[in-house]
Amino acid sequence: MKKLINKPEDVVKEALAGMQAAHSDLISVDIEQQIIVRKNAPVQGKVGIISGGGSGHEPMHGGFVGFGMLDAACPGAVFTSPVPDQMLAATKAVNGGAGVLHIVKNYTGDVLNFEMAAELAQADGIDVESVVTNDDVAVQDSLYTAGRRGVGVTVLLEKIVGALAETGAPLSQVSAMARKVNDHGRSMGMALTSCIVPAAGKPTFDLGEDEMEIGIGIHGEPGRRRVKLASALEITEMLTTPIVEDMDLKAGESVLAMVNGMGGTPLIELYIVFDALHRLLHGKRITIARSLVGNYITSLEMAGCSITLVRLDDELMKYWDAPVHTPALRWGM
Amino acid sequence: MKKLINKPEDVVKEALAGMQAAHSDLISVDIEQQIIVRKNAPVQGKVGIISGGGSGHEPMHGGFVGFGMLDAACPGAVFTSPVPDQMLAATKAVNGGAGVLHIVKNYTGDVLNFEMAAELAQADGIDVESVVTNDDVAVQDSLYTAGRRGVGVTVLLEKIVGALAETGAPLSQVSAMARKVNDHGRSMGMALTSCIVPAAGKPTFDLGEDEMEIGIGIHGEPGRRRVKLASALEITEMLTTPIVEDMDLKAGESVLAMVNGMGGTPLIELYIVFDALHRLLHGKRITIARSLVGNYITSLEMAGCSITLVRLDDELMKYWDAPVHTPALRWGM
Amino acid sequence: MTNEDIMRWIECTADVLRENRTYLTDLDSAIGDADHGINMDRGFSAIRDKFPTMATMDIPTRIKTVGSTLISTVGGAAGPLYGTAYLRAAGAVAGKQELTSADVVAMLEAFLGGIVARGKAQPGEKTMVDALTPALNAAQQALNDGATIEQITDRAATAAEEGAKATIPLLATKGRASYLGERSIGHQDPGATSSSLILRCLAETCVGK
Amino acid sequence: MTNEDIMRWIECTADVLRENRTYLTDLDSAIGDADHGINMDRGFSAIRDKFPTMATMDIPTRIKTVGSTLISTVGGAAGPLYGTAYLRAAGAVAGKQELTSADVVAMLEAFLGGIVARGKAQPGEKTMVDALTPALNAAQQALNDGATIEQITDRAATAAEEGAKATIPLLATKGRASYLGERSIGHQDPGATSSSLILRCLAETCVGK
Ligand SMILES: Nc1ncnc2c1ncn2[C@@H]1O[C@H](COP(=O)(O)OP(=O)(O)O)[C@@H](O)[C@H]1O
Ligand SMILES: Nc1ncnc2c1ncn2[C@@H]1O[C@H](COP(=O)(O)OP(=O)(O)O)[C@@H](O)[C@H]1O
Ligand SMILES: [Mg+2]
Ligand SMILES: [Mg+2]
Ligand SMILES: [Mg+2]
Ligand SMILES: [Mg+2]
Repeated sequence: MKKLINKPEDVVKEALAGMQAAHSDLISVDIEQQIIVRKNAPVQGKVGIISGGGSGHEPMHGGFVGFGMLDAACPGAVFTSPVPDQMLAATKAVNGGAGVLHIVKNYTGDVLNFEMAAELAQADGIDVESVVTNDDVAVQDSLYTAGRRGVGVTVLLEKIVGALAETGAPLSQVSAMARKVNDHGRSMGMALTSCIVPAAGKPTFDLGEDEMEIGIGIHGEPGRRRVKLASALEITEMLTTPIVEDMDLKAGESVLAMVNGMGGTPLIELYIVFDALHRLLHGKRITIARSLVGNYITSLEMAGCSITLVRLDDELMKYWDAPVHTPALRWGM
Repeated sequence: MKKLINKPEDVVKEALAGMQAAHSDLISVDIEQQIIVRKNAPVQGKVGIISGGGSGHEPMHGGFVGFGMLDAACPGAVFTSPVPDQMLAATKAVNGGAGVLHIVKNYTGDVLNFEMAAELAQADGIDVESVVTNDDVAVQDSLYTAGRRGVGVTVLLEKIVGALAETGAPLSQVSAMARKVNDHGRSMGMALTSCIVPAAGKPTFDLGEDEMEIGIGIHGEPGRRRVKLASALEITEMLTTPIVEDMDLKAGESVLAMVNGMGGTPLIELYIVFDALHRLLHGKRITIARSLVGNYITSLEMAGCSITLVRLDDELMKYWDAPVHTPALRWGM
Repeated sequence: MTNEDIMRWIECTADVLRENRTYLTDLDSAIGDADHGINMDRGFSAIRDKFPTMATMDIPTRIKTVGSTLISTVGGAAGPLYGTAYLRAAGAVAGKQELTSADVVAMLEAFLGGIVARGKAQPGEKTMVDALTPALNAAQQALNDGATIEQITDRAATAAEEGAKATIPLLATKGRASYLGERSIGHQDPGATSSSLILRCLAETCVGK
Repeated sequence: MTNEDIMRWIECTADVLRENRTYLTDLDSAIGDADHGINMDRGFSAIRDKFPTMATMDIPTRIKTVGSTLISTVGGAAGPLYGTAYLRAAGAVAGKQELTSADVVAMLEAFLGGIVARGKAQPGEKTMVDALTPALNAAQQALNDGATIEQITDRAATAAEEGAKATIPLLATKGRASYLGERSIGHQDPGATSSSLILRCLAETCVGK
């Protein structure tokens, strides 16, 4: 296992200490409890927004704590959802009297732990609403299964909803906006390589030199199918077509597009995929009105990428463009 | 070779097309000539600043074109310095009457090509000064050799010098500032893995599962020595000690610190290195007053990191903090 | 079962999950995210740290401590599921100083009930439920047949082990493995496996009773 | 050498550098950045594209076109170095319709002179200069000895090949290989090798002259 780490069991805490040291102007990190809180929390009268999930997806979520996005993030062990204690402490820390929104990615562990935390917080008299993201079109949605995973849309949703919360909008409106963004967005990902969970010490799966996995999530898990390596154009097509079809995107519509790296893929390749995506959507007369290209929701050192599209209207565009100031996303201030 | 690319020979041009599509608000890309120019260039009365080098180091340099940083960047083939034609065209495109600064990383190819370009531009009546960065302490400096390589300091220098140029400072002052930043900064890097030049199709070097290279540059070349894999703390120490000694950093001083990923290393590991660096410098009573943690000057998909320190004074801090708006660095606007 | 037996069951579970840390993680690599063994070991290591303070606790408090510690330290799907299971198990033996055979079966029923209440999985979805459901059935059958507590827990553990094995051909529809669709077939479920290990510890604690 | 010979030399060089693209890149992998073969092939491919327009050029213009195309398309260290070499070589044969033995040696001298003027390398620094310096010496010696143009260019090429081989034990102090310090020892310099290939083409063009 080749990693810039000390002991596997110290990975999360030391990375948190590094975040604290690098971004002490923006965040306060409780390294013991594993909670990253916005510096000036709680903001009185503002809905508090928290999210959380396993570590290994950096910059998500800790990198999105700050003005115009999250009020707190709860990182769990690598690829393991955090525990209710963290979420409860974070909820209390960011409650400015206007209630707290939990943004939960749809994985059994995340959902169950956030569910317990929300129950505990409500028992403490805090108004909590939860929104579960489930944008991964690689997974068939069904009432009888765990349903679709929450992936890339989570990042874009946290930005948009965070901007709305800064306006002082009430919890019901903030959570409605979160559901809207989730409904408006879809994602799909692929892997060129596996990744190594530090405590496991070996790759989660083996992949031949000429193979790739299509339809992966963000936990180093194998995808829906293993296929022969293909060109960036073909891969972009494999990821984008199911998204466009599921969203029923029509000529003339505008989207916010994210080409996201899984952690081990260099930016030069992500721009090649963005070029392919741009050409493909251009051919369908779909406009990329806003975009993000980079590593935003990762799977440790996995090589690969995911594509996320969110159908834009004026309202979403306005909150997307609003100022944000976090370790990983910053504009307008 | 597992990469998100189409044909190896199209890598640079397609990545440029992707950059153009993603950042058309900030930059204009001449894909044929391979030049990335700031949208509103030339800015009348402002010193134009251009840089360039091989591709494969993204976001450097193209990602640093915009307000408060570069006016143009010339990307060459992967790991190959650009040609004088590109640099000359870029120089002409950004000359707003106040002359043009060439920021050149100290590699024979970069130096020779920029030298030819500067001669051609001067022959055309454009005032050109060149500053060569050479901050890599892994390489012994000497009058009789190619000298030290230009690496991480280049990024920080482009930001600081770009901010000064926005104030309308004359060319002599802008180039003096570039020399000052170069004198104030040092870097060193290491690799956990090699990388694959797309046109070569195989790793530049082979490295055992328990080995690493110390003292690498940014072109996938082997380093000064090959040693057994070590912990993040030990690695940080191996990179930082030579820098601190070469700079003769003393207790009580302040630095701008960059922990830079080589392209394939995830952010969680870079924060662990930053934590180690922070603890190490804290022990020497050296303050990290400003910092950057992320992928800024990369070597394709190489796993590894580099550390750069720049001794800060009020002047450098002021220009570091000044607003910048480029694809890869943005704050204050 | 005495209060000491309960403590030995918990100690055995902590040891066995540590021994099977890699095995459970490998199972989770195939159809999950390679952390189930790490998660369970983290939780039971935290419980091990509490052994000194647990020394003076009664049966329900001991079991409740296991549950709340799992909830606070495991995370993932397994944390809330097993945490709720132990909490409900503790509730089922409230006030008891010693457990009869019927108490142990009632505890098992509550344990499974907690997992179903949290996770909403049916038998056949390739989860812990597929080990615990046949285990509870076997235990209830054995109790009705007048078997000893040793026999009851042994049959429950054996049924759990068979149930875990029987998850191999199943298509997962709950948990992370469900994302794999058809590719989840052919692999044993890690959670069902850890459930069978927990029950085997219970049986070993009851040997000779 | 006639104007047609010069064209055949250039064509041969383009072919040979393409054939040795991987070999030169492999040499550059060991002590550089794995691009020398790719760079040279990119440059001479651009020259190949100009063959139709070069058909009507005279000797100096043809050689000058090679130089300026290399400068415009190769980049890296090799682009300006070889570009300047060819430009100076063209200057050395200005006005000539055909090259005598002495002209060819003068051209070689200017070629090397261009590389030294640009790169400031001394012999023994593990660069192109270590192939071209012995080549020039051998050519001058052969010219003084009254050898044929075939012999002159053959001896120059042989000396260049030996010079390239002799870079193996050298410690690099110029170019990218110098960053490796002691580790540069034991590897053949890619630029010296491409220089020897260019001179072998020259010799092959002069076979029978
Ligand atoms: N809804 C559910 N009901 C019962 N058990 C479940 C459910 N979802 C998942 N599981 C169990 O949890 C196990 C995985 O636990 P673990 O790997 O620790 O959590 P995670 O999936 O969050 O990484 C699965 O093997 C399965 O047995
Ligand atoms: N100062 C110099 N003088 C002469 N030749 C040099 C000098 N520096 C480098 N070279 C030659 O250039 C070759 C490398 O060329 P190439 O790989 O194309 O460029 P780069 O080093 O920029 O990648 C070296 O093998 C060496 O022979
Ligand atoms: Mg997990
Ligand atoms: Mg090069
Ligand atoms: Mg798991
Ligand atoms: Mg090279």
